[in-house]
Amino acid sequence: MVDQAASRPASSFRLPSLSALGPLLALILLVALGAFLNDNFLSHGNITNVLARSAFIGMIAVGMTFVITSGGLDLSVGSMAAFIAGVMILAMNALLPSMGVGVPLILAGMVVALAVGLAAGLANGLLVTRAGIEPFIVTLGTMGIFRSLVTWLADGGTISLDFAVRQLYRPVYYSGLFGIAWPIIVFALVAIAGQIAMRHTRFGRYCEAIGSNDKVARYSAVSVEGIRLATYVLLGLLVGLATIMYVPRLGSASGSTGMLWELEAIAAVIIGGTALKGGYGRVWGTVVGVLILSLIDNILNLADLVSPYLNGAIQGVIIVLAVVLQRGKKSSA
Amino acid sequence: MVDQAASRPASSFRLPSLSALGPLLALILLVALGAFLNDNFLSHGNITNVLARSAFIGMIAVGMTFVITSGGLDLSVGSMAAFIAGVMILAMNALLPSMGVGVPLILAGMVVALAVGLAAGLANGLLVTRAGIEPFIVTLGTMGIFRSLVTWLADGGTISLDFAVRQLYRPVYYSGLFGIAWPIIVFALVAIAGQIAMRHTRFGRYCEAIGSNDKVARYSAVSVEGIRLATYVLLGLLVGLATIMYVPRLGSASGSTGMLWELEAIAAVIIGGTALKGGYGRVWGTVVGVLILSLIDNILNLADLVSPYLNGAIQGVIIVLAVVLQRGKKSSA
Amino acid sequence: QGKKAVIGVSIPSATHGFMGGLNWHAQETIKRLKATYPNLDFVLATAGAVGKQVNDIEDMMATRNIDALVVLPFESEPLTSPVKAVKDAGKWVTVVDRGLSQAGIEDLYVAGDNTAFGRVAGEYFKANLKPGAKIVVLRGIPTTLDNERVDAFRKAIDGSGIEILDMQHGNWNRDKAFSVMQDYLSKHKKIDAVWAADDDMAIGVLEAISQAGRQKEMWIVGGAGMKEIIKRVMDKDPQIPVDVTYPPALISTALEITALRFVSDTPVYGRFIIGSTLVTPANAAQFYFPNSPF
Amino acid sequence: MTVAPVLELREVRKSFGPIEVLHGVDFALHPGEVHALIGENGAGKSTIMKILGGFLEPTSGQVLLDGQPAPYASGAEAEAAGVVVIHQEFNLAPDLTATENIWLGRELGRVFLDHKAMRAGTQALLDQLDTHISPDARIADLPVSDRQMVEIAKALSRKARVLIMDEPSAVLTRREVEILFRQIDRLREQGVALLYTSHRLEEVTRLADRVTVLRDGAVVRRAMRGELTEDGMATAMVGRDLQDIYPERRHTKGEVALEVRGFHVPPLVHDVSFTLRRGEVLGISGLVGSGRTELAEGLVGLRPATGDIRRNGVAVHIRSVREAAHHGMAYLTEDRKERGLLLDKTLRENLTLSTLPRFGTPFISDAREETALTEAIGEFDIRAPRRDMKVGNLSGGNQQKLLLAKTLLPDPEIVIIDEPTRGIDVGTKSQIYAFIDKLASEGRSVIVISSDMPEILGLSDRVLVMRQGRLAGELEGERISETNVVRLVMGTSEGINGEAVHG
Ligand SMILES: Nc1ncnc2c1ncn2[C@@H]1O[C@H](COP(=O)(O)OP(=O)(O)OP(=O)(O)O)[C@@H](O)[C@H]1O
Ligand SMILES: Nc1ncnc2c1ncn2[C@@H]1O[C@H](COP(=O)(O)OP(=O)(O)OP(=O)(O)O)[C@@H](O)[C@H]1O
Ligand SMILES: O[C@@H]1[C@@H](O)[C@H](O)OC[C@H]1O
Ligand SMILES: [Mg+2]
Ligand SMILES: [Mg+2]
Repeated sequence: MVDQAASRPASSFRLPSLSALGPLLALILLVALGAFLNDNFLSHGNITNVLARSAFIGMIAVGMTFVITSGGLDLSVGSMAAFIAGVMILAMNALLPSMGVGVPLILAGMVVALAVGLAAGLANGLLVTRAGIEPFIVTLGTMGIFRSLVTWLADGGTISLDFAVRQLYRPVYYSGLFGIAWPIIVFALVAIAGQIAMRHTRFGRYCEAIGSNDKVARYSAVSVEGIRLATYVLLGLLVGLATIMYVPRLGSASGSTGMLWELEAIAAVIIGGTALKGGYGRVWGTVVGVLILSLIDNILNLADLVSPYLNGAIQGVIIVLAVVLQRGKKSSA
Repeated sequence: MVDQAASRPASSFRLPSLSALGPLLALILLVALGAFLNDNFLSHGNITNVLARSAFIGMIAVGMTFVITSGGLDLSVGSMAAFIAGVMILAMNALLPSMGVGVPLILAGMVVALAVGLAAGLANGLLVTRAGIEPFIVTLGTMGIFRSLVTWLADGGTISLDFAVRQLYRPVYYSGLFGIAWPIIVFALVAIAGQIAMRHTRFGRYCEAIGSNDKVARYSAVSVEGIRLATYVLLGLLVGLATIMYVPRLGSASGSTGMLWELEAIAAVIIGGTALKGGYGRVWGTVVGVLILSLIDNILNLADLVSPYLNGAIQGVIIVLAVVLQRGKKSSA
Repeated sequence: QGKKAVIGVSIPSATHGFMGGLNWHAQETIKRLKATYPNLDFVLATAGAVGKQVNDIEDMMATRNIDALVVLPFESEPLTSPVKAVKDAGKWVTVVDRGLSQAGIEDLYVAGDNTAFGRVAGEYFKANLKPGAKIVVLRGIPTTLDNERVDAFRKAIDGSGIEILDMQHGNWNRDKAFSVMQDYLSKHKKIDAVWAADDDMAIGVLEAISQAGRQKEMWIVGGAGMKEIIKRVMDKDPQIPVDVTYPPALISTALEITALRFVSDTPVYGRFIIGSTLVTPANAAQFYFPNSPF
Repeated sequence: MTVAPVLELREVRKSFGPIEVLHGVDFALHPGEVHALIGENGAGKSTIMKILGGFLEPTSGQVLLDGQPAPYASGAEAEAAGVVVIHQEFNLAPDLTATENIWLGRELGRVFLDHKAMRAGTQALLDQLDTHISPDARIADLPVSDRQMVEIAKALSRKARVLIMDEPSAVLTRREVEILFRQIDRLREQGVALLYTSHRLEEVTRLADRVTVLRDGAVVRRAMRGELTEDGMATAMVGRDLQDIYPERRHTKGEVALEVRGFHVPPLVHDVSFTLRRGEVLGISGLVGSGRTELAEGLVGLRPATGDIRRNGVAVHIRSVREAAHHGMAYLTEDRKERGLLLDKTLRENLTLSTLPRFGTPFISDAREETALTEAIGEFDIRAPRRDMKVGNLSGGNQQKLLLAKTLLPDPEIVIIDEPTRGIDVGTKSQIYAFIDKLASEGRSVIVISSDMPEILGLSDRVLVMRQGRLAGELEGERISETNVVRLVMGTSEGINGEAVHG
C-alpha cells in the first residue's frame, strides 16, 4: 500500500507558507516605497506614530477576526468606541469631585470603559444568538443607536475630559516603556494573545469550526451560541480597551468619533486573509492588514501627490493591489 | 439546512407565506404608526415624496439583491452614483454648445450615465471574477476610487448642470403620469422586472444556485463567472438608471452625493429577507426593505420626537424590531 | 537665503460645499504663494475624520520638517493637544475657523464668527417677521459650531414672538435638506420663513418648496456665501432676500498672513475675525466670485 | 444468547410535518453484536439511527438506554453517554483539518491545545485504519472516500459503547471496506453494540449477527445470522422477488464516439489514451486516488487538461461543462452533496438546473418543469414525501436517484457516471443498471467509474484500470474478471498497453 500513498499529489497538503506571505509581501513593498519616498520614513518617530495610531483599529480588528471567523459581523464597533469614550469621559468628570485627580480616577474610567464595552458586546451578542437576528442587521441597528446616544450625551457637540485629568492620563498614549509607546505595547500584547487564542486554544478552534459548519460544531458538543456570544463580548471588551488608549490621545468624544472604524477593521481582517464567510481566521494576517491600511495613509502624507482629492483613489488602488498580490502569489504557488 | 431538518424537523417545511409576510407586516405597522402620528402622512403629497425618494436606493437595492443572492457584495454603489452623476453633468454641460438645449442633449446625458454605470459595474465584476479578489475588497477599493474621482472632477465643490438644461430635465423627477411621479414609475418597473427575473428566468435561478453552492452550479453547466459578472454589470446599469432619475432633482453632484447609499441598499436587501451569504433572493422583500427605511426617516421628521439627536437611535431600534417581527413570525409559524 | 521654509496645511476634506470651497481656496492660494515666494514650500493634507487629521499633523512633524502649521481643526477639543504639541516643538501655529479649546496656543487665529453667523440671521428674521410668524430650521452636522450658531439665532429672535415649528439636522447636505424640507412641508400647513443655515442646504430647501408650489408663501435664509445664492440675492429673488457670509476664503487670509511671517518682518501675531455680514441686494456684488467652485 | 439490550426503541413513531415516516418501530441493539438494519431507500433507516443517536426526537415512543429512558437530548449528549453515530451525510467541518475534526469538542490540553498529542493520536487512528491521509489535510481538499475514513476515525476515537454506522461503506473501496470490517470485528469482540446499514447485502451477510428489515417505516422481518440469504433480504426489503440485477446482454458496438489521446490532467493524471464507441459501456476501475475522477472531470472541462479529444472524429476543445454538454457529454459527480445537488433547494430546481434553457426562454415554464419532475420521479422511482421539499431532506438514496435523473435529463450521447449506485438499494440498483443498459442499446456511450467490483464486472463491455494517474491496462470480453482487474489495480500484472507496471 506504500505505492498508493506515493500517488497522492503533493498539493493535497496545504502550503500555508506562500499564501500566508501574501499580505506580508504587500506590507514589505509599502515599507520599501515609504523609505524610498522620504528619508524620515524609517525614523523612530515616524514608525512610532504609525504603529501607535494603528493600535485602536488594530485591537478592534483582532476582536473582529474572531467574530468574522465564527461567521458573524459587527458594524457597530466605530460607534461603540465613540459611545464608550463618551460615557467614560462623563464618568471620569463626574467622579472627579469625589475622587480627585489621581490614578484611581483613571483606573475607574478604565473600568467604566471595559464595563460599557462588555455590555455593548453582550447586547450585540444576545440579539444575534438569542433573538436569532442577522448580525448585519443587529449591528447596523446598534451602530445607529450608539452613535445617536453619544451625540445626545454630547448635546450635539463634544464631550471633553477635564483638563487636569487629561494631563495625568496623556502618558497612556504618549509615553511608553524602553522607547516603545504604550499603545504599541498593548496592541502587540493583544495581537499575540489573539494569535495564541486563535491557534492554540479551544476558543479559536471552536470559532473556526462554527464558521465552517455550525451544525458539525453543535454535533460535537461545542456550545455554538455560547462561543458566538463570547466573540461579540470579546470584541466589545477590545473596543473598550481601544477606547482606553484612544481617550488620552484626543481627550474628547463626539458624534464623529470612530467614524468608519468598522469598515477599516473589517477591511483589515479581510486583507489579512480571513474569510468573510467564516471558517478560517488569521490574527496575524489581520495585524498585517491593519498596518497596510495605516501605512497607506502615512505614505500619502510623505510625498506631494497629484491632488489631495485623489488620495482616496490611490488608497483604493493600493488596497486592491495588495490583495491581488496576495492572491496572485497564492495561485502561482 | 440539513441540520435544521435533522435537529428541528418541524421547521423543515417552509411556510413561505408567513415568513414572507414578515417585512410586509413591519411595513404595515410603520404605515399605521405614521398615520397615527400625523394626519398628513397618508396624503398624496407625502406618499409621493416618500416613494420618489426611495426610488434611487430602491433601484440600486434591486440590483444589489442579485449581487448578494449570487454570493457577492458591492460597497461602491454610493460613490459610483456620485461619479456617474458627475460625469453625466459634465458631459451634458460639454455637449451643450454643440447640441443646444433639447431632448437630444438629455438623452445623450442618459446614455452617458448608463455607459459609465455599465463600465463601472464591469470593472467591479471583472476584478471579482477574473482577478478573483473578494468582492468586499474590490468594491471597498472602487468605492474610494469613484468618490475621489468625483471630488476631483468637481474640484472639491459641486458640479452643477446648466440652468436651462436643468429646467428641461426637471420633470423627469418632478412630474409623472396620471399623478404618479416618474421615479416611482421607473422604480416600480425595475422592481417588477427584477422580481420576474429572479423568479421566472434562468438568470435569477442561476444567481440563487451560485449563491447556494457555486461548485454545484459549475458542475451543472452554469457559467458561474459569467453570471457573477452579469450581476455586477446589472447593478452598475441600475446605478446609472438611479442617477438618471437623481440628477434632475437637484441638478448637481459633489463628493457628498450618494453618501452611505451602499449601506442603505445592503440593509434594505437584508431586511427584505435575502440571505447575506447568498443562495436566496427576494426582490419584493427588498422593495419592502427600502420602503421601511425610507418611512422611518419620514416618520421621524413628521413626528415630534424627543430630540433630533436620538433619531439615529430610534431608526436603529425600528430596523432591529422590523426584523425581529419578521423572524418572529417565521419561527412561530 | 538657503533653506526653504515649509508650511504645513491641515484642513478637513471636501465633504460638502463649504469645505469644497475652502479646499479650492487653499490650493489656489498655495499655488499663488509658491509662485510669489520661491523660498516657501507648502505641504497640504486633507482629512475626512478627526483621527486622520491628527495623524496628518503628526506625519508633517515627523517626516516633512515643517516650520509652521496652518490648521482648520476638524473638531476643536481633540485637535487641541496635537496642535499644542506642534507649538511646543517651537513651530509657528495658525488656527483657522474652529478655535482650539485652550487659549494661547496659536500664534495667529483667523476665523469666521459663528455666533455672529447665527445672530445676524436671527436679527434679520426678527426684523422681517411679525410676532406669531412660523419658521422652520435646518441645522448642520451635530457639532459645537452648529450649536453656537443655533444658540445665537435663538437668542436673537428671543422675544420676537416668532415660533420655531421644527428643527432637524440637514447635515449641510443638499439631499438631506431636500427630504427634511419635503417633510416639513407635509407637516406644516403654514410656514413663513426657513433658516437653512447653509447655502448647500438652502439649494435643497428651494427645490422642495418649488415642488410643493409654495414659493410665494415663505422666504429662506441660508449662509456661507455660495456663488449661486449670492447671485440670486443680487438678482433680488424674493425667495432668497439675503444671505449671511461665512467665507471659505478665510483660509486664504490665514495662509497669506502666515506666509508674511516667513518672508518679511511684519508682525503678524493676533486674531483676525472675519465677521459674518448680511448680504443684501445692495452689497451682494462685493461677495460674488463666479470662478470659485463654491 | 439473550443479553439485555443496551439501546432500544419502543413503539417509536416519527413524523416530519404531516407525514409519518416511522410507524411504531421496536428495535434493540445488544452488546457484542452487529445488528444490520436494511431497507429500501427512504424506508427510514437513517431516521432510526438519528433517533437512537439523539439527533432527532421521536414524535412518540421511547428510546431506552440500559433499560432506562435515554438521558440525552442531543447528539453531543448521546456521544457523552457512549452512543456514537457515523452519519450518512458527512459530519465534518470542511475548513478544518482531519486532526481538528477528529478532536473537535474534546480537544487535548488544558489551557493551550496539545497539538502534538492530538496529531499523534490522529496519526495512530489513521494508521490503525491503514490509510494514507495526512492528519493535517483540510477536509475540503479530500476526496469523499478519504472524508469517510476520517469520519470512521473520528467515531473510533470516541470509545463508544454503541456505534451506529449509516452506510459507512457506500463511498469506500473494497480495500477500505476490508479495513472497516476488521475494526468492526475488533469492536464486536470488545462488547460494543454495533448498528450497521448498507445496500451491499453481501456485507450484511458477512457482518450481521442480527438483521432487521424495514419497509416503508415499519419492521417487516427480523432474523438471526444465517436465517436470511441475500435473495431473501432483497425480497423482504422490496416486497417482491428480484431477478439477477445485472443486465444480460452484451452490446453491439458502433463507430467511435470519443477518442482521447495523450490526455493529461495535472497534477495527477498523465498520458491517458482510450477510445469509446457508441453503444458501449466502458468501466473504469482503480483505487481511490488513482485519478479516475480527475480524468473524468478533465474530459468534461471541470479541470484544466491537455491532450486531444475527438468527438465523432472531429477534434474538440472542452473548457467547461457547458461546452461538454454542447458536445453531448454529461458527467455525474461522485460528490453528491458538495458538487451534485443544491441541498437547500427543491427537487424541481435541482432537476432542471443544468438544462434550464429547455424549459423556456425568456421565462421558465413551471408547468414544463413540473412535468419533467413527474417523469423523473416515475422513471427513477424517487421517493419524496413532498414534491416541494428541500433536497437535503431526501433520503440519501433518493438524492442519488435525483442526481442521476438530473444528469441524464439533457439526453447526452456520452455519459460519464462516477459511482452510479452509491447508497442505492438493491431494487433500485437493478432499475439503474437496466437504465444504463438501455442507454447503451440506444447507441449512446456510457463510462462507469466504480469502486464496486461486481458493478464493474456486471456492467462493462470493456474495462480500463487506472493506477497512480495512468492507465494500467484494459480488459475486454472474456478477460474481464475479478482477478484480472484486481491485478491491474494493484499493479501486480503487466500493463496491456505495453507499459510495464511495477508492483
Ligand atoms: N428533515 C426531514 N424532513 C422531511 N422529510 C424527511 C426528513 N428527513 C427524512 N425525511 C424523509 O423520511 C423518510 C425516511 O428517510 P431516511 O433518510 O430515514 O431513509 P433511509 O432508509 O435512510 O434511506 P436511504 O437508504 O436512501 O438512505 C424519507 O422519505 C425522507 O425523505
Ligand atoms: N483540486 C485538487 N488538487 C490537487 N489534488 C486533488 C484535487 N482534488 C483531488 N485531489 C487529489 O487527487 C487524488 C485523486 O482523487 P479522486 O477521488 O479523483 O480519485 P479517484 O481515482 O477518482 O478515486 P475515487 O473516485 O475512488 O475516490 C486524491 O488523492 C485527491 O486528494
Ligand atoms: O463646515 C461648515 C460649513 O458647512 C458651514 O456652512 O460653515 C462653517 C463650516 O465649518
Ligand atoms: Mg439513509
Ligand atoms: Mg473519484
